[in-house]
Amino acid sequence: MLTLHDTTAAEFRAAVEASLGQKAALCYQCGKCTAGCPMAWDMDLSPNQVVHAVQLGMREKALRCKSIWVCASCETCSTRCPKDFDLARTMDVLRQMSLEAKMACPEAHDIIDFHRSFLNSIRRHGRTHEPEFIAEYKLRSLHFFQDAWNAVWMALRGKINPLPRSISGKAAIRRIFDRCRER
Amino acid sequence: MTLPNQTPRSTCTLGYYPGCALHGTSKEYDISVRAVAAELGQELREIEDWNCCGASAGHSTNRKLAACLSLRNLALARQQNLKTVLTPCPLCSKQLLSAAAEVAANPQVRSEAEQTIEMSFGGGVRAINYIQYCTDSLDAISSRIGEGLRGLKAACYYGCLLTRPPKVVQFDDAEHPTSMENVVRALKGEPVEFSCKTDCCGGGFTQSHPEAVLRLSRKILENAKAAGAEVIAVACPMCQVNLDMRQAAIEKRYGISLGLPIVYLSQLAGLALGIDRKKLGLGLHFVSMPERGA
Amino acid sequence: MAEFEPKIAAFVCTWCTYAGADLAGTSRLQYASNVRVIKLPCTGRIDFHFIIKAFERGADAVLVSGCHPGDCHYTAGNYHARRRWTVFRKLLEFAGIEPDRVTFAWVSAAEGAKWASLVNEVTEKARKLGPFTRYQRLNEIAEGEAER
Amino acid sequence: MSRIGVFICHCGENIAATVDCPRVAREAASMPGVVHSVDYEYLCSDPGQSLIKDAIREHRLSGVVVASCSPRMHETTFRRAAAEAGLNPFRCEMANIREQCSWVHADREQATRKAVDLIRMMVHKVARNESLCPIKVPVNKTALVVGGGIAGIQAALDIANAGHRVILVEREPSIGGHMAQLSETFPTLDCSQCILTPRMVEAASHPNITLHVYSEIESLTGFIGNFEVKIRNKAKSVDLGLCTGCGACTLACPLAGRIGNEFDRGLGKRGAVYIPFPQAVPHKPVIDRAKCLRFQAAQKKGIPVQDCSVCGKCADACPIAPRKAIDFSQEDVIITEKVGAVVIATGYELYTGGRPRPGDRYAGCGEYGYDDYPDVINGMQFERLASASGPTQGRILRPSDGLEPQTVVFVKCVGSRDNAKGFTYCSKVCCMYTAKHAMLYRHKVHAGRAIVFYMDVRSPGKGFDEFVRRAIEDDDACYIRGRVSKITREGGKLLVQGADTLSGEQVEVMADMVVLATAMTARHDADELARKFRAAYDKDCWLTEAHPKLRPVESATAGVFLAGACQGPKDIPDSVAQASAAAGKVLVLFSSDELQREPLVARVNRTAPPQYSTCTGCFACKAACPAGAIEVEDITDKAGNTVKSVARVNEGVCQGCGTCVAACRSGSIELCGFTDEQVFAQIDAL
Amino acid sequence: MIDQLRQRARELLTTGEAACIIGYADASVPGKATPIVITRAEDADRLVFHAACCNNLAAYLTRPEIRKLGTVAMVAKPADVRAAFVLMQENQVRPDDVKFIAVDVTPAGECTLLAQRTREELLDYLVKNVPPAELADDALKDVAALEEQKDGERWHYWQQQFSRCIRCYACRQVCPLCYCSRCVADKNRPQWIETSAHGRGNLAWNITRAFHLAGRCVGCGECERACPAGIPLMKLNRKLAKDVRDSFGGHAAGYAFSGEQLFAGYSPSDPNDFFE
Repeated sequence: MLTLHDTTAAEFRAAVEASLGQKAALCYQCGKCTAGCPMAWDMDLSPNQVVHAVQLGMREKALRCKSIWVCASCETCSTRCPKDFDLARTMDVLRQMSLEAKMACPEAHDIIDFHRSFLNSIRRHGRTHEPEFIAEYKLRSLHFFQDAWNAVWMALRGKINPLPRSISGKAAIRRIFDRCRER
Repeated sequence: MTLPNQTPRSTCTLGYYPGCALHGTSKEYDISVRAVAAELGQELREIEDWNCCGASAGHSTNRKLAACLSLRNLALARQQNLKTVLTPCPLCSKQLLSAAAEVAANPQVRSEAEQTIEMSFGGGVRAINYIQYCTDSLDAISSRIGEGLRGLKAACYYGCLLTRPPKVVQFDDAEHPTSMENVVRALKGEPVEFSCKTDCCGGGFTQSHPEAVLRLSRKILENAKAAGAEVIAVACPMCQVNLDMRQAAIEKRYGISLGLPIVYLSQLAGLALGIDRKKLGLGLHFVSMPERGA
Repeated sequence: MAEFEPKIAAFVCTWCTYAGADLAGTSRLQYASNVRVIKLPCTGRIDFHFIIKAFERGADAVLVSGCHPGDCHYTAGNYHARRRWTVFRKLLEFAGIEPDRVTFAWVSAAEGAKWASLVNEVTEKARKLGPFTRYQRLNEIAEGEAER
Repeated sequence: MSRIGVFICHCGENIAATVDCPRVAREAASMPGVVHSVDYEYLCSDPGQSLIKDAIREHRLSGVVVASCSPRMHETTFRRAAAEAGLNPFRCEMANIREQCSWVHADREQATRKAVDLIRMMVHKVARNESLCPIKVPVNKTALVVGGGIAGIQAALDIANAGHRVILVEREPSIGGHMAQLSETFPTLDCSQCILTPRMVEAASHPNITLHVYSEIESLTGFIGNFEVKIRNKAKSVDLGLCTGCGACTLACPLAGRIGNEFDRGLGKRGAVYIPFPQAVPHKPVIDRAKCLRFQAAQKKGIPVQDCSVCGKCADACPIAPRKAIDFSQEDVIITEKVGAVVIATGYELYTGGRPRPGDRYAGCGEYGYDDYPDVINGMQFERLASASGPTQGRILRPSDGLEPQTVVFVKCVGSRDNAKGFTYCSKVCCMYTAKHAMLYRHKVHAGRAIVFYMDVRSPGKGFDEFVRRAIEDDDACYIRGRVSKITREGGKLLVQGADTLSGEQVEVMADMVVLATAMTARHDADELARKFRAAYDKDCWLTEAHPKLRPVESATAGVFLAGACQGPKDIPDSVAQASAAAGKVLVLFSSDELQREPLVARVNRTAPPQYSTCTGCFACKAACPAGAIEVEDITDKAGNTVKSVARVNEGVCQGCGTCVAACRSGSIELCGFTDEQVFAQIDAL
Repeated sequence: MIDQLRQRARELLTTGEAACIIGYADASVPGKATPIVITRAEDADRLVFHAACCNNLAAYLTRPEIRKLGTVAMVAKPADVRAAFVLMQENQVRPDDVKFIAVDVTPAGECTLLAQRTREELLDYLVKNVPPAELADDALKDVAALEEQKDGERWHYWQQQFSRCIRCYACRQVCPLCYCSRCVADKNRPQWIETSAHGRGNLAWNITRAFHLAGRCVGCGECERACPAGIPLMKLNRKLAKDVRDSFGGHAAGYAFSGEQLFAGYSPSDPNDFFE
């Protein structure tokens, strides 16, 4: 059951609005975001329901849902929203909160693992290095053989650099990572 | 909507931010962009020591990090006195633009970010995508092409981030863009209307959610095919990879046959300008583009 | 010492700016309380002597505001006013009166928010400039110290 | 020595909450000339007003300052009260300590000090107020009605039937407006034209109504009771006097059936010479010069059209002899009329549903494909399809291939309630006409499916909600709660991507036709028009009423009234009601031969004997006066020869802006109610 | 030259074209000249014209006693002609009531009698040959110099100047365009300008005088010459002349004898940049 008399709901909503820079109340639940969302078929909450969860401060629902991870950041919702509500950005905000709260939806671990591997690669070299982060991703996600052939094919055509090319400013990059991650 | 800056820039040197994809899995995009620039006598100066923009992984999990990574690239460009930076990858360019917008809008965010990246950024750097680049160089291009693409039927596919979010990228009509068609027309190709030109192909989910890619890319491929396209023209490495690398899987999964080459706008421009196919990396696609009778 | 609270005289037209100020009120927009509004039918009525008098009577800044060009209730009063101010403000500046002491603005009946921010802005400018004693005490100060 | 009374209003808590009213009253008591000072709960209330009246009598007050809300709110109220107590109303002034003090300042101390200052300034002013008596000006009892839609027709008829002359101006070739385009009307489903056309005819044939179709307003000058309007009769290229409306020319035109007909919203076709629609009033054709072969040829050659030999089939076909009714050489005519009152009933425009045209005030909903797919139409186009006199004789056939659509999707709120791409407001009528459309469609295509995407259903009004329920319950219209995101073409059909927010599901519909319930918008030139009439308009260019509640049909300019959708989205009954209300206001104005005007006018100060007038006769004032109220007065000596010429103000014409006063170097003109003495006094009290 | 001038004056009086001649005569002080009004042909020989003839004689056109005489002819330097034109524009003199004996001083300093007689001819002459003196580049140098300074410095400068003003109104008296029968400065109830020679009143008066002449001053310099306190009044006049020229399509006063007065009209395209 949804209880609105305590403050936790309001706090969550306020927190989201703070990092979003917009009021959740802007959304009048017309559903245009859901209507146009290319990933809605794979979501547990439809995009407008995600906003609704924020509006009513349903923290659990908003941070544990799969939808925020399935979102492809295609920006269709924000582009067509008649109220200029930035839902795509809201998804970013919720994803970050969800990770920080360790509430990320288990079903979405592949996507999250990929993000992690990808960022780690950048943290190390300043740029991504496919073989490395793909390998790390495969270890995390256990999808060892996915795209094995494609990888070989690409490698043959020199599309995959065997060795990482680090940038000279990689130390700076690492500091950027650390500063941005410290709470 | 009109394009921000219509003045042909082909003569002056242009900043260049290839991004990771163009240095790896999409190197043919890089190759062809450089080839075309060379043909047009346009110097591209790569931002020295640029870093990755963080891509979706960045903004999805840590907006501040994403902003700072892009801000560093901007600051470098400013230091190296590159006012306009050609950024072929739409995701990279969107990240640059939104980072610039964010710090411009909020001085406090800016000072924080500047401390984080240990550099200051006074603004004054503009990222342009590859279609803008072509549009600006149209005169130079059309003056150089003879038969061009000889009426090649191309479906112009923009994907998500070339036109979205409109407030940030401020490029063409978000729902009904036409600038890539104009370029293809100038290359003497024949753009075909199809309704999926701004749909999503699955973007960053190539690895992490292939199911989505299959499902979304299928609609685009089928739609373009039905519209009578011989090739799909793209200006985004992610779109290219999804539509190209996953095409076989899509045909298999849904029992359809497509065989649609997915080529970069830069490659089409190269062909139209009569540059050799090899120099354009046209051999580097899963679905290769057939030679057309010379 | 408490922050200096400037006294500001505003000469506004009934139809646009005064109505806009009312709108700011009905919308409960909060703004600085330093402005004293003198309501006139039209900016065309505003004689440059009003501004001189206001300074003589201790105003630290003056605000002149009316309908946007083309929207004058009397069709052209604001145009006539604008032509006069174009030159008069330069004369004041030439005489050594800081331009920021006199502000001109178009505020329509619908621009309550603009009025609110305008008042704040004018008040801020006046605060920065400090009291206009230089003018107010003209008669007392012997020539020579006129410049304090 | 003046005896001034100061009255401070608490306005309940509105003022008292932030302004210390008793303290203000105490401080006011010590101001120069103040003999009486009190604060009170509600001064505008009856006891409040009596309080003032009694004080005036008891203390023999020579001036009154009421410190309360904005004078724009209650100045008339308190001046009337003062008058009732025998004080000249113009000796009563208001200090605005609510809108411009208590409501905008939180700090009690500051607000209170400001209130005291504002009152002191008014006290100083009032001490110098004079008794003024109202000016009487004659009323010209002819009304101008701009716009020949249902609102204009209604207003014109009401005024004309009361026995007054009406000049009705319509920009199109026929009166009737949007209502003439509608098929049936909600909630009764009676035929729109059946109820409208009789009124159109009545208006056109009414002895008191002068009708100008295909005409526009050039300018309006003057003031209440005494306006002068210039009307441009656009060249119709047809002599309406001779023309019998037989229509032979329209058939003869080589372009007949080749030009999209505005009346049918492009679904029907017309020629270059055309009668807009069968029931048009007047039932006479006009030549569309932008399209006519002859005019175009003449323009290309740069010769006068009468010397051009191209085409001319319409003239050949015209049976009128000896002189043809077709008159190529006709030119625009400007006519001038004197009127006492104006009713603006210029109506609205309908957002097409597509991308914006240059100069439009919105971004438009490109994702719905209105510009790209012929089978995506807007509500007005559906009305034309459903209309028995429409291009399809009332059969619902889709534009692309003329087939009967089996599935029709209706999308509500297209452009309405859309901050991003359209307009923030609700267009008010779409919910009802969409229900009507679904109903009509189901009545005409029994097997058809009507699917309506909605956000809310707004149906307040007599029988309105019942009507919507009927569409849903009896006529099986399928209502889906959600907006549509995009419409694309798949094969011969339209793929509508929507959502059902109640289930959180995406919804896809393969439709044969899509009807967009697009927003009602202000006319594209509404702002320009408003300026011509000195009427105010809001951010969306709807004309604004003098007071949202108490003066709903009056514009900001005295004598100019508003009727119908020019003031905001309205349905037919609302428009008609407002039109009659506006007519009523006009009739009140016409009920007396002269009206009293506030005597706040300019006055050239004249010291007797006149030859010593301080006016130098430079007539800067005359050139500066926007109203043209300054006249030249020659002052003669006994012998009768002119000594000097000085300025004189025509009180009837003067609008009281005071521009002349500031233009006068010798300070020889005063503006009553805003004299230099009064303003200086206010400044002194700063 | 002087003989031609006297000759012209004589014929104007004898033919009755003019009831009187406003001109210059030698003053009691050697080398100085003084205005003179003659009504008899034989007095024409008293007329002189040389470098010392500085007064702007247009000032006399609006004097009641002169008006009484009817049609007048005036010895007019370009500035005087321009002033007369402004007076015509402002309905102060009927164009036909004024005849011109137009004179000019060549760059070489030689006095000449102009052939032009009608106002049309003279207007044409002015437009072609006589650029507005008050707008000459070197004349505007000191204005520019003062504009360069800080507000405080300008304020200080003008206070020192105005503080010397004794409110004798000589500037007003000699100005051909200060023709008001009752100047605002003399208006009480309400008092517009403090009359005592104090800082406030002096500032108010000098600003008023300058602004009332904006777009009208013909730059004859009489005010400054007449000022016993030596206040650089022309600096104010030139400043305004410059601003008017720059703001309103190059307007200069006295180059038209009919049409709308600058500050009685407006243009929708007037400067708007200083409005918020």
